[in-house]
Amino acid sequence: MISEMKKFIISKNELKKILAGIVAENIKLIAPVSRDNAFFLEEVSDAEKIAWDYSNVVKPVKEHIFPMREVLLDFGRGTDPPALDEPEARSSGKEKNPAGNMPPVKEQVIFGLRPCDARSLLVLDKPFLQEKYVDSYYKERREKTTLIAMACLNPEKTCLCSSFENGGPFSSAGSDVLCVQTGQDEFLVEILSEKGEKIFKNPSFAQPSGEVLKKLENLKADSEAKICKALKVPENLRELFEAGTWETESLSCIACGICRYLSATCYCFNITDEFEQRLRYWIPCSFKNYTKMTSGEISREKKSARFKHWYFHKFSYHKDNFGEYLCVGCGRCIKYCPVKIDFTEVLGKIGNSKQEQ
Amino acid sequence: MKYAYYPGCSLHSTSREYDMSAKEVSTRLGIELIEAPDWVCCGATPAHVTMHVLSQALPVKSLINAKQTGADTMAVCCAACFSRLKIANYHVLNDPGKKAKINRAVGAEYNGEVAVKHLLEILAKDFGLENLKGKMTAKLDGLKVACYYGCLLVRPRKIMQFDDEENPTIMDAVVETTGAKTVDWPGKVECCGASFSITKTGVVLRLCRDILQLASDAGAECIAVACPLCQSNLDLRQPEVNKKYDKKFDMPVLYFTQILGLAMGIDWKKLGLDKHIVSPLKFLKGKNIIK
Amino acid sequence: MEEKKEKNGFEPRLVGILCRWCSYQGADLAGTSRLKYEPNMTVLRVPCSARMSPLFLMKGLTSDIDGILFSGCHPGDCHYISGNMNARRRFVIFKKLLEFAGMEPERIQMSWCSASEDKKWADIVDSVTIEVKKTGPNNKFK
Amino acid sequence: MKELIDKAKELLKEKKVETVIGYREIRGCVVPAYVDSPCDADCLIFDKRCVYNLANYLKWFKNKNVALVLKGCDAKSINVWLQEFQIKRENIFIIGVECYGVMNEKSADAGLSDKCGHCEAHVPNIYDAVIKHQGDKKESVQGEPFKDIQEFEKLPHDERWDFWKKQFEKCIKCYACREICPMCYCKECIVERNIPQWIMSSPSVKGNFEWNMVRAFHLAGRCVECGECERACPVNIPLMKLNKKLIKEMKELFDYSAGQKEDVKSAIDDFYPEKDIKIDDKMIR
Amino acid sequence: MKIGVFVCHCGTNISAVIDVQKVVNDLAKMPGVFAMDYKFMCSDPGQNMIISEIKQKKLDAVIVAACSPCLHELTFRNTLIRGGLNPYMLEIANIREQDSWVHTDRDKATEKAVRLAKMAVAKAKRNQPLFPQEVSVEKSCLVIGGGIAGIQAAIDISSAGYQTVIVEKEPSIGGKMAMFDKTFPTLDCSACILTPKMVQASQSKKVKIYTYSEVEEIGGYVGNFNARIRVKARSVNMEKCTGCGICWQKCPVKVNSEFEQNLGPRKAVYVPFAQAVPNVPVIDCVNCTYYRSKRQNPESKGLCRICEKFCPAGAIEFDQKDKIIEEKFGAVIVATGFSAFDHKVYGEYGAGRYKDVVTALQFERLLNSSGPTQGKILRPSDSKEARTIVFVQCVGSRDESKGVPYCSRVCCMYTAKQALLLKEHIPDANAYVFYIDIRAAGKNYEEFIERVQDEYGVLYLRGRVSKIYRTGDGALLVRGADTLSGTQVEISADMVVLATGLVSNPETVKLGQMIGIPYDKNRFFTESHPKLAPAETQTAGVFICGACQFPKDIPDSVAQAGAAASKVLGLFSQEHLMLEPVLACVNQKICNGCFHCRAVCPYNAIDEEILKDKSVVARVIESKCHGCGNCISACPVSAVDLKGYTNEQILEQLQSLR
Repeated sequence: MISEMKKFIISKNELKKILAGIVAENIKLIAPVSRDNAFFLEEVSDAEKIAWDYSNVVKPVKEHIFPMREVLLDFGRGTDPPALDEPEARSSGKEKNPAGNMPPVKEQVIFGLRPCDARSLLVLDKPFLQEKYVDSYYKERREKTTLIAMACLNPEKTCLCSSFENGGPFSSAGSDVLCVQTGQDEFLVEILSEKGEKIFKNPSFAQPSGEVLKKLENLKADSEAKICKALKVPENLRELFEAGTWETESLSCIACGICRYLSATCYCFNITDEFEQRLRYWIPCSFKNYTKMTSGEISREKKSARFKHWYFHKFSYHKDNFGEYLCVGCGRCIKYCPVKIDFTEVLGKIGNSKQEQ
Repeated sequence: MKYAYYPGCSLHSTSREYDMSAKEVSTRLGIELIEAPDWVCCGATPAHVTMHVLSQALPVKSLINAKQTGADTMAVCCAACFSRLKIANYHVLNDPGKKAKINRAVGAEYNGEVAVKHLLEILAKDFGLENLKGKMTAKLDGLKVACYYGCLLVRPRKIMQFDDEENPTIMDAVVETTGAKTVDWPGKVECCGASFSITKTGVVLRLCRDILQLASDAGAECIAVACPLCQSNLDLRQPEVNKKYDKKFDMPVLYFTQILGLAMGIDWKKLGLDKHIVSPLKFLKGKNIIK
Repeated sequence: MEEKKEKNGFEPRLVGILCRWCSYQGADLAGTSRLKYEPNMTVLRVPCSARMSPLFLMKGLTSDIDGILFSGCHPGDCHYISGNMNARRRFVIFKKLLEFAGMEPERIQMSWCSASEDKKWADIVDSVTIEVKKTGPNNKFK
Repeated sequence: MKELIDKAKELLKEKKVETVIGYREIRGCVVPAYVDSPCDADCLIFDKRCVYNLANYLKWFKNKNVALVLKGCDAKSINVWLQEFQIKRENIFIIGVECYGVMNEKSADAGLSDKCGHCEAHVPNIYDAVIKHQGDKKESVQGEPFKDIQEFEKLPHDERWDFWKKQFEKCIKCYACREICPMCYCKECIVERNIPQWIMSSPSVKGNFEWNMVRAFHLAGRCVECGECERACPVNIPLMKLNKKLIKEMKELFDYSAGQKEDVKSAIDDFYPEKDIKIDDKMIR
Repeated sequence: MKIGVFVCHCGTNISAVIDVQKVVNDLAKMPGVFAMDYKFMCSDPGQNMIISEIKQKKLDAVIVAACSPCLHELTFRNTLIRGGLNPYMLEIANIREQDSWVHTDRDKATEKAVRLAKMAVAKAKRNQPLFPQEVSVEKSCLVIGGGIAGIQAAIDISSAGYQTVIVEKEPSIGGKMAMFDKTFPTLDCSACILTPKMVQASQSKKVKIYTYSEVEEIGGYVGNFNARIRVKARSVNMEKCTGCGICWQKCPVKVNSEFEQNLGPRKAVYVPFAQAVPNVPVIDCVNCTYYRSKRQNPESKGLCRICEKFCPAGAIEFDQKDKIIEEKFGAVIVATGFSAFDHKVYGEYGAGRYKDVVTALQFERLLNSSGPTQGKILRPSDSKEARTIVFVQCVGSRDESKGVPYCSRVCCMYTAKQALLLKEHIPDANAYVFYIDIRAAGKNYEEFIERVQDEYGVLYLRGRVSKIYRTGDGALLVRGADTLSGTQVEISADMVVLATGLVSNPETVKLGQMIGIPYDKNRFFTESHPKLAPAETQTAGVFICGACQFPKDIPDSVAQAGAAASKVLGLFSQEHLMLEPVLACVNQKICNGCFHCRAVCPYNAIDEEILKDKSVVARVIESKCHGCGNCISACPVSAVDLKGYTNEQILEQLQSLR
């Protein structure tokens, strides 16, 4: 645990200078960048390119810890290096990462992620870092990552992070540093872990005055007031497995992969061998081929079954295995669904259907 | 209808009548022939035997000067000049190597932009046979003409693209607009011996005898030509042919422009009809074409 | 392999997909008449130009091949009646699409070459090689 | 929208169709609606916000008889489906709706989407009933349909490549563009084939390039320009730019536009005798 | 999978340019590949070596890196069969025609050879054993063209007991040979040796002859062709007509006879020549007054009809219609012959303006006793006897500018024969022959030429004729050169005979595209291999013979006809036919039933099939499919695949070049 709560005020330029310092130390800085009026967490070389006025990035932060596409090991026989995106993928050198023969991952600092994303990593740590089955790839990236979260001043109408116990737009759970933009050029920074401390080495910054702390409370209250959506999972969800409403609710779903991929906490993946490499990459359970067995048999063939499975994994099976919902309320699945399905409403409808039986 | 006009050396000397009749007919038809300023000799047949580049540089020199007249086409009457100018243009347009050499010899940039046309092509294609017929005032329908093309006008076919090299008909069509009858005879493109007329006159006599024989066999009363060299061989050498082969040819050899002139009622002195060895005057009076 | 290429100038790796009845025989005839042409193109034999699905074009270009040539019979001479006509239509559409996406047009070519046109085949190979050499290596996906 | 609701009720009462698929409004935004019984047909609406191409839902209603509320551009998809023997005409009842432009969700000012700029199918060309348009019949601005494509074509090819490379880098292979497109009805998409593996399934620049090229090629002569794929893409890849390029080529080269008639061969399978193909012979040696 | 790569030296053809040892070493490095080389892989020891290696090393697939598959694919497939392997587990890398012969740079050629071999290995790894498909053979043969070649082929095939059908465009079979008077070098009368063959063909029960008819469409494949033949209406009932000839004696209309090369007349109802088979006349609808009047106003009864009145057998049927006959055949022999070069393009020979400048065929008709002048050699212009005749060789042959670069092979011989016959008809006539080179390369041909020059005093002048024109007295002045004496020659001749060359039949292109056989730039059909298979074409089951393959004389045509017939008999002797197993097959689990494949299939070899779950999918009709692969490129989900050239194999080949 860090020595004592460290809070201080910092101006935007100083913050940029620190970020530039991180890049100078040859640590990968990942920050929100604006592309075709959408925001993505991408590696940034100079601090100027960082976007500041964004509600949330499209792809959740799990993308940088549990990447969409990861080479587990390479069994090429010295033929031409296969065309890959990460040029240094092929380890010609001696040092190898613990799991396969891939090169070790670079240190990285993720700046500007939202508290809900930071919390999502806590949720993901449970399945990935269980004592019995530790995912070494995830573990290596997780340890080498420092999270600098930016508190949400105006959450969107699809956000529901406050319906979770350590949730909320200003929650500091999961992040190493929490910044709050208290003024036009004034940030209240709060160090929450040694990793965070390593970033902000010389605390020569001013301590927050009482008046700043009061402004913090007001911002926090306003922000929480803006959240209008709440999650209400019916307790007897398990009995409602056979409910007919699943059928009607799933009619307008087109079974694409958006809600699965953009959910901050969905972590299903597939492993294949391509071009003399073993690859791990995300795969959504909404696809028909997700449950395709070697015999060609597909267990969850009907769209409604696949639709229903997503709810049960998030709000029933995961709760039984790890004691919490597999959701942090980032609201991306509501915001980006092409046919605007809102899972809170669906859960509500499923809950009411019990009364009719 | 404005053309730069390239007379060539023979039209200013031995075959002046071709030049006179051509100018008369053209002005009467409204075709403006502006003599190309300080045109030079086209090199005729001897040049390309001695020095290839020279034989093409000479015509190009005249073509460049022709540009000053403002016309984009050069009109030519003499078959030899027509052939030399056309061949020079062909090499400039199709052979970059030769073009470079020619431009270096001439000392100016020429890319074959001036087109070369024979007076026959201008009358038949640009002016049009119908309009030509309209211009004919006196009908020469008693006259039987054998049109003699010679070789330089029609050959080599790939370059000249003048008419069918075996059986040309363009002069026949032009002459027929005057109402005269043209005979179909096999000697149209036979060789007349050209410049052997000076060195080996015997050859010219034998060849001209054949041509005259074929023409008279076909029932022709006179021969129409478009080349001063053919005219001089057939006309100048006709008495010697009669003497050597005791023939009694009396076949006047006229330029097609003279025949056109007669049909347009131009006075025969202006057409230079008195400059022929075999005088056509008696024959034409007989046909009461001229008084 | 990499350095060798750069050292003595870029040697493009080309693939020729030839229809068995016309173009392949034309290429053989070029052999029997001992014509000489560039050695960069490796020939792949398929029954008809219709067999060349444009997807081979895409898969070829994404696996470090610098240029692909489809060659079939002249219109009307196809051994399978209309194979070359369908192949042409698919090829033209896919080439316009790839060009739109930024692929250099010289990398994807099609030609008609009949069984007796050996000289034409040699010229095709030479000109394709020169063109691709001019456009440089296909490192779009490196 | 009374006329639409009456029509739906009439169809459901006479049991002509099992369900009517239309649009309804909940919590302020329009979603697809499934109406089984006449009583809850009142929720059906049609206005500027009804962007979905409901023909897409026929994928899950293949041999059931169904009524569909279809705009002009969506109805063209039915023509292509009939052309490719996917449904029987008598199974579906098309409630055609006269439409003068729908909203573009992604643009800030929610103006008309650019497909409506040059729309010439205000009234669908295939329907069983037509619902007249209430509001002002503002004739959509007849913009030059392919102006942006022509400008993009003028760019040098490496600039074009950089543009597309950046776009394809964003693609996360969620296949929303495939699932929302009515033309992608295949039982097993070519992406999921691994013997032979045409397209790398993992999201890499090469895999995404291959996927987008194949998807666009499969729409040559079939895409009816409903714009759904671009709307559904979470990372805003301008997919319609690729499709419009192909629509322009099919129009220019083969004078063929998708979804006009259902009994004609689709352009990619057909070929004309030499004379009227405008293929630039420079493309073939 | 164990693969054997056998690299051939082909003597020095390959090893001269390619470092074969390096190729073997590179290939041997690949996993599961055994490589070796040998001087002559296609020779018997070479093949036996392959067989022993297969057995010894238990190979699963064989790669032969040698010459083109078109040459030895079959030989090596048989080797595999003898070695106990499925013949389709063979792949051939063409490192001779497309590598060593066309490249000079040694290491680049070797590198290419390695690439070609690796590509073949990549394909072989995914080869499946294929079993040729058995198909029944229709035991009847279609012969297109009734000239000597067609007749000879039909006789040979029918004598072996198989049904044959001859389709001839003209009213009678006999072709161009029927027009000849005598044949060289034996000078036996052409009709005397042709007519027995024609009669033999017409009387044979196994030969059916359709004259005055054309083949409209041929579909199907070897062993199962189906042809549609249009028998044009002759307006004469074939059964009733006895050939008595009253009708064409009485017919008032006289027209130029094509058979007599427009030298003599024929009637509107006519038989081309006396010994015509079938000896049944044809009414020429264009010139017959009855049909002309019918065309003016269809309702009228029509004029003339004299032939109908006088016909004792009542065989004239004016309202006879064209008949369409559909028949199945196992093989097709194309014997459409040649046509004479149109000499009008030669301006220097008068461009057809002079009547007395005749073609060789016209002169042949003049010589012929049944010809228009009953064998007397008269000038067509004023029918006076021609005492001085000049023969001009190579008219429309060996002349690049007229688009006929080849030598027509037969003109020198028939000109010598015609000159000889002229001297026999008119002993004191003088004959001159302007020639470039005398081509007399057949049996007794050279001796025949010597005899014509010495015994009959025909004067051979080596040089070309520069001009022919009519002089005043009506004679033709022929001006040429005699290069041997170095002088110009002028001959005043009564008649000039142009030895016109042989060009292809005008319908070759249409027929070639209908059957699917290629033709070369001179529009002669292309044989499958110029030396080893002159009578076959690339399309299985279609054979060619006679002048339609290239100009040739009668002995060669008859020999080639025999060759074609023997190939057909070889085909008919098999009970079943082995069809190439390279066919498409549909993976019906993936097929969406969109039928893009059926839309592009040129042979509509795809039809519908309803699966258990009531979904409609495509199915390939194996017998109709030719294995072109069009459907595979058209299928969006590549549910169809072509055995032998599967998608996976081609992709693997592309990948092997990385």
